[in-house]
Amino acid sequence: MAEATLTQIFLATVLANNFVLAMFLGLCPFIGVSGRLNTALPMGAATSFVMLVASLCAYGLNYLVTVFELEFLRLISYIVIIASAVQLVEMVMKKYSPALFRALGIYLPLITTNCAILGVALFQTAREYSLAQALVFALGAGAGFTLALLLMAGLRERLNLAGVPNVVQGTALSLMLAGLLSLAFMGFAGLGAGE
Amino acid sequence: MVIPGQTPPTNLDEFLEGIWKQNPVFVMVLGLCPALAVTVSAVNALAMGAATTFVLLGSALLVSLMRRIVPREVRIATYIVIIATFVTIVDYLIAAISLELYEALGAFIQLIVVNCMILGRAEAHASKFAPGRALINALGMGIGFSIGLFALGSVREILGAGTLFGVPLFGPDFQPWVVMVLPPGGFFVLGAWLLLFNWWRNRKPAPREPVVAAGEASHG
Amino acid sequence: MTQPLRLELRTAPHVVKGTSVERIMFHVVLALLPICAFAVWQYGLSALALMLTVVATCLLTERLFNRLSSTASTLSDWSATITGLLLALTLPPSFPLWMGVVAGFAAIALGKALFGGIGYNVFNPALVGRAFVQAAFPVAITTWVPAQFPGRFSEFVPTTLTAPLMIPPDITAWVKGHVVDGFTGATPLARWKFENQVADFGDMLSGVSAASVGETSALLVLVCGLYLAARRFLDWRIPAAILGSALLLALLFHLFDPTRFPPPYFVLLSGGLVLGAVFMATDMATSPVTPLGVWIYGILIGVTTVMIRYFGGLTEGIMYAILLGNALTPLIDQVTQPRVFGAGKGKKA
Amino acid sequence: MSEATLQPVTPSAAMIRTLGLVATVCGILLVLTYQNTLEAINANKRVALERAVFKVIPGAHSMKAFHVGKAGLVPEGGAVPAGAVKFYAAYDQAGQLRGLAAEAAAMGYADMVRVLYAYNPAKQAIDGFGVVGHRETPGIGDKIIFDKAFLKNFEALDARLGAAGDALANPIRVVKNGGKQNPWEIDAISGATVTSRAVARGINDSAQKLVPLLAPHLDKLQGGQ
Amino acid sequence: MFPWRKKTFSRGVHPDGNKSTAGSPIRRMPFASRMILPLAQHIGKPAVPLVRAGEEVVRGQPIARANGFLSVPIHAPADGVVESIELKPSARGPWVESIVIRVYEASTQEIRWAEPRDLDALSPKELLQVIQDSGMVGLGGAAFPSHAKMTVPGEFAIHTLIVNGCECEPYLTCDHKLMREHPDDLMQGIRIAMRAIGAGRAIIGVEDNKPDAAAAMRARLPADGAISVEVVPTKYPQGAEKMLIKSLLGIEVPPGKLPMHVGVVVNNVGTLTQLGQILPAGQGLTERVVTVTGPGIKKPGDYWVPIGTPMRTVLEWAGAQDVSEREIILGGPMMGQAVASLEVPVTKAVSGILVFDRRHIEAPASRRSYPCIKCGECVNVCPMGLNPSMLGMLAARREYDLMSSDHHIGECFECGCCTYVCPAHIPLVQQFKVAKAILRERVAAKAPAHESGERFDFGAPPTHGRKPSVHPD
Repeated sequence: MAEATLTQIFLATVLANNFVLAMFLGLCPFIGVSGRLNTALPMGAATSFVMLVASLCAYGLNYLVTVFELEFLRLISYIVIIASAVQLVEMVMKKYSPALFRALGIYLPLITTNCAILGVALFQTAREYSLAQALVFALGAGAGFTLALLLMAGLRERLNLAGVPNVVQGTALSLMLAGLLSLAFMGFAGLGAGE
Repeated sequence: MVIPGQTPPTNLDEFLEGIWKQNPVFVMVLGLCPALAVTVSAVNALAMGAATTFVLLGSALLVSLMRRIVPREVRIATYIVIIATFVTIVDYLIAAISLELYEALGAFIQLIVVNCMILGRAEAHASKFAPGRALINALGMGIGFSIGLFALGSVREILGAGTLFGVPLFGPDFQPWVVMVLPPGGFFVLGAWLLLFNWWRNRKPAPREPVVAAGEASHG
Repeated sequence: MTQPLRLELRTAPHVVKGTSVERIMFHVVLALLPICAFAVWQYGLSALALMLTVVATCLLTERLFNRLSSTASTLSDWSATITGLLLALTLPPSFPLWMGVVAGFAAIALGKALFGGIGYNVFNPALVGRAFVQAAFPVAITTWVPAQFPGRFSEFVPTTLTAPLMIPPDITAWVKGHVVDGFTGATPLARWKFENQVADFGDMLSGVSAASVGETSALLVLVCGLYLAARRFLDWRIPAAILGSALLLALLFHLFDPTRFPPPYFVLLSGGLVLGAVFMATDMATSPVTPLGVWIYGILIGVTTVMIRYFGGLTEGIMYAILLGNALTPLIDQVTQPRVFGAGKGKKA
Repeated sequence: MSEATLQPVTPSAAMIRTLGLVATVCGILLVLTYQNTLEAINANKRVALERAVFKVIPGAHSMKAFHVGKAGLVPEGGAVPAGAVKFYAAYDQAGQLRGLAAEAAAMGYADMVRVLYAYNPAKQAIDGFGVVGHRETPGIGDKIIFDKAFLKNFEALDARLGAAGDALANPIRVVKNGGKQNPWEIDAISGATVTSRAVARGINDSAQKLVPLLAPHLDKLQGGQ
Repeated sequence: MFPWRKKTFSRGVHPDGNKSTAGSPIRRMPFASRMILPLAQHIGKPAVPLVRAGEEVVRGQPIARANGFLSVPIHAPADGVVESIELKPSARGPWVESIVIRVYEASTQEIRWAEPRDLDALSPKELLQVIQDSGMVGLGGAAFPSHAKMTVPGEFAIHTLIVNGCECEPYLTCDHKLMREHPDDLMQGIRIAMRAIGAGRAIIGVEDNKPDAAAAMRARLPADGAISVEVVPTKYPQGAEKMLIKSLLGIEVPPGKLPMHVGVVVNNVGTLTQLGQILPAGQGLTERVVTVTGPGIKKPGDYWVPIGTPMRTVLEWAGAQDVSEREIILGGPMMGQAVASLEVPVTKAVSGILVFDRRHIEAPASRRSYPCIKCGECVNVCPMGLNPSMLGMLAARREYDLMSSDHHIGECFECGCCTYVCPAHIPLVQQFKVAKAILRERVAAKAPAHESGERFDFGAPPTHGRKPSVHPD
């Protein structure tokens, strides 16, 4: 199979195949935490960080699971490692950077059930990415998630001051906005495919 | 959920809860990722619904059986392991039944693990009730989820391809609305369904607040 | 002075400048009319029918949502008319009318009514409609007919009258029968992108090439835009930033590799860059309000357009660039709040 | 969990016991499923692959998978040498080599476009083509699956080895619709240029690697060893 | 340094000047038969009456004394007898305690209660006392007691007195006339103020639409060069203190701070001219120049109007016979106050009386208000660098705390530029006034009124804005 270059992977994951807007991953926090800008950014940052950790762990795990021919344990081990990674990140952060912990702490538990994280692990396995590719993929996924979250939060903050009809308020509005954003992101299709 | 002082819900109530009152897709808006990603056709939607229902039933059974011996400190970890087990099982089953379907659903079968609805059910219901009741409730939830997915998948397939279950509905000259099977279409169709529900709820004289269990609405 | 006293009690200021939303919108409609007229001259009946259909759909949809939300009619503010005209100008002249109806409905419903109507929309409604049909009907929206084909005032392009919900007929043969020499069924942008042919400067200036209804003559669009800018109904900084940044970037690329990247004038004159920059990116409700934000917004759109055109899968990028600019507007506004008088530069007041 | 602090703490032994029990139950369930489905899954995969390969190599009756690298030819299942390329050799009923098939992929409009192509060593040409997976725009990009004019490109697409033997004589490339002049060119689908380009690029990348590596081993493959 | 750069502030608007009254001289208005003198004509504590009903008063006699530091006395505008001390309507609506004087028909212009003195012999501190005794307040419209404004706390060193002769509000010409007709009095007033505040130089800022005023003043400048005249571009609100300081000195007064913080005191030309007139003579403030104009006035012009003259008398004199269905505005059209009753008297704060007739009020009143279309015009014109569009949307949602914390509503001085340009016809200034009033209440509720050492206790200031320091004219 032809190898996708790192740039291609990054660009595609951030823009054309944005995790949230094109792959529907991480929708729950996307809808839930995108209400305000000042929570969107830390959430995005925390998620990106955990994605990177999870990607690294999943790469190692996948290697082990393949070597020992225990493929049927892959999913379980992924989900366990992600949950542990979140815990670990939480503890390390608490110890060495309490300020960061205070900023991100409340979002970390939410991240465990964020399907975007598991998505990173599963997709990098399915696509047989090398370690470098996997890490770039995780970076792109995190950046794409954060970007989508920020855009959404900006729009929703603005719409808080608008005369949105009652019927549309709430999740329906968020979904419609996500649809429009997704429509706009279609413009990135094929970006980086050329050369 | 069960509120002290009220008559305990009958089995029928348990069953109907997930289908109507707490429909995971339309009322609780849970499990969105698979709901939107795989519902490009009615078949995929139903397959995903069935797979999720299977995991719901299996995990409800096991969690309910173990409810007395699982210490609360490790209960979430236990539930996740149990759910992941059933997801792996259903993953292999689908691959064994039809590779085509397996590829159509892709990684989203495995992503059932993080469908918060399932963990939510295990935590809020199965861990508290006997297997029979837990299974009935899980079945209701599963069917409710499947109905939700089907509502999405059928609309997207009809508009996006002019077919339902692969059967052409409008003859060969129908112009498909490609956007419907693309990601924006997923958002729009679910958004439109929610709009419809909102509108329907708003037009009733005394709109009742949707019952949302605290433990389930909090995490995405 | 025995009659009862009737004094007006209003708060200051007691004098106003005298502009109004209706006035601004009306002048935008006026400025669009020459472009529409030119389009009709270029493409004849089909373009006319398309414009009328789309505008009518937009107005009816606006009215429908007025009804649904039990508010007074907002048709008189001209904004739905503008949406309809702009949307029609971005569609190919051969676009089936029924798809035009879909586009018009999507524009008003998804792009405007959803958010509460005029002033509240976060995306340019016309572009929402256009993006929706671009995603829904990718084939029809990339089917082009030659400009100034003979018989355009006496017959419709066959696709125009496609029965609702049906696939438009293949018009390759029809186009061959009406061909103006050398027509390839591709826009100048597509010809450059896939065949590396840069269209003739003069042709592009006069608008004799395949394109959407309203984007054939960049010159005419610019003149109409200048009129609006001169009357101060349009923020000149936005088109200036978009066109300037696009030109500069194109120039850099062209200098870097003239064989691969076309000369800057091509970027300016081809496709809908000028139409988008002048009439769509300037949509007030969806562009930033701060002076610095306006420049950032414009430059972002210009750069994104060129990047999509040069490196993306699409031939044209202005529509998506503007939609993305719209999406970024709240963030841009947030970070470019003007400096409060007397507050130290840099530090937050 | 704030409530945890209010509850009596469970002894560690109980926790470990429970977790052990859960792990055992789950493990048993998993292993059972795995064992019982493995055969069916592998059969499914094989059938699917065969169907795909036989589609691009008509007349084939059986097939084998190989890896070929600088170090030599290794049948599927053996240790894969570094930098090796995977391909399939298809044989007819008589056991004679009908053709070789390999997968190619390149970034298309929305995502990777994955195709399978057949390489005919006798004709030194690509003479079969099928799409494995894509996410291109329906109505435009998916024309690569059924557009007759496009598929005609792959009836005899020149893939001769160059004089040096380390690359194709002429790189496979896409030209604008109706512009095909040489046997190594692919006529793009009008309106789906990006996807057509992806197909050409994918096949070119793959063939540029595969064909030179294959050349020394062709005779070994002939008899269906 | 940059001669090609116009000396002015950023943003602002250019409304039509409508200064049709600029050419004619100031005329005098006769006494009304009854004068009404509210005890609270200035910012700060109301004055305390010194007279009782039935008492005779002569023109110039103090009839109310200052109540504390932030307060000024009131002087009788004419000879007559105190008819009553009672509640009378005020311009803003509520009825306020006022001294009513029935004027003797024989009352003349002669001021009979005065004690001429040698100002040069007084110390700055004594000078400030004399200024307070004269009842002088800022005549530009703010009515902030002048002595308080000129009292400079020890920590500030004032280097410049800025004399505000911009008169940027459309229609108003009273300052213009004073500058042209009484430059000597103005110079005298500037000298007094400079001594009181200890400033070494004074700059008179005049908008470039009043070249005759600038010329008249330049002709009378003292030889020592301490006073200079600078012409600034005509732009609204050039006459706002902070704007004028920026235009003349290039200094921006930081948010929430007074001009004193940058070593500047700003005084209006009208204030200083009258100070120069009455202080050496030892008189009190009994009259002021008022521009009476507008489409509904037959004899528009600038008049010396005795303070306390009822509005009805002024309008009758100026030829507005039919005042029904009109809008009558005290002050300029950008910031002025619409009057609720014709019984309202001219006070020290009234710089102009504008009468718009039916034709002029009908059209704007029927204008339809739209949601904000985010055209950004208000951001382009707000002289304080605020984002009125955002503030307006927040105000509509009653997010007052957010307006204050994130969007600096406290800096708004209600100049009206945003409302002036708004094509959606959103009553932005009105919303901001409400928001500021509510925020003031919230602040007051949070910090109960303990007797603080704060010297500038504004009491309950009228809706003139939180900081009277920034006020056009």
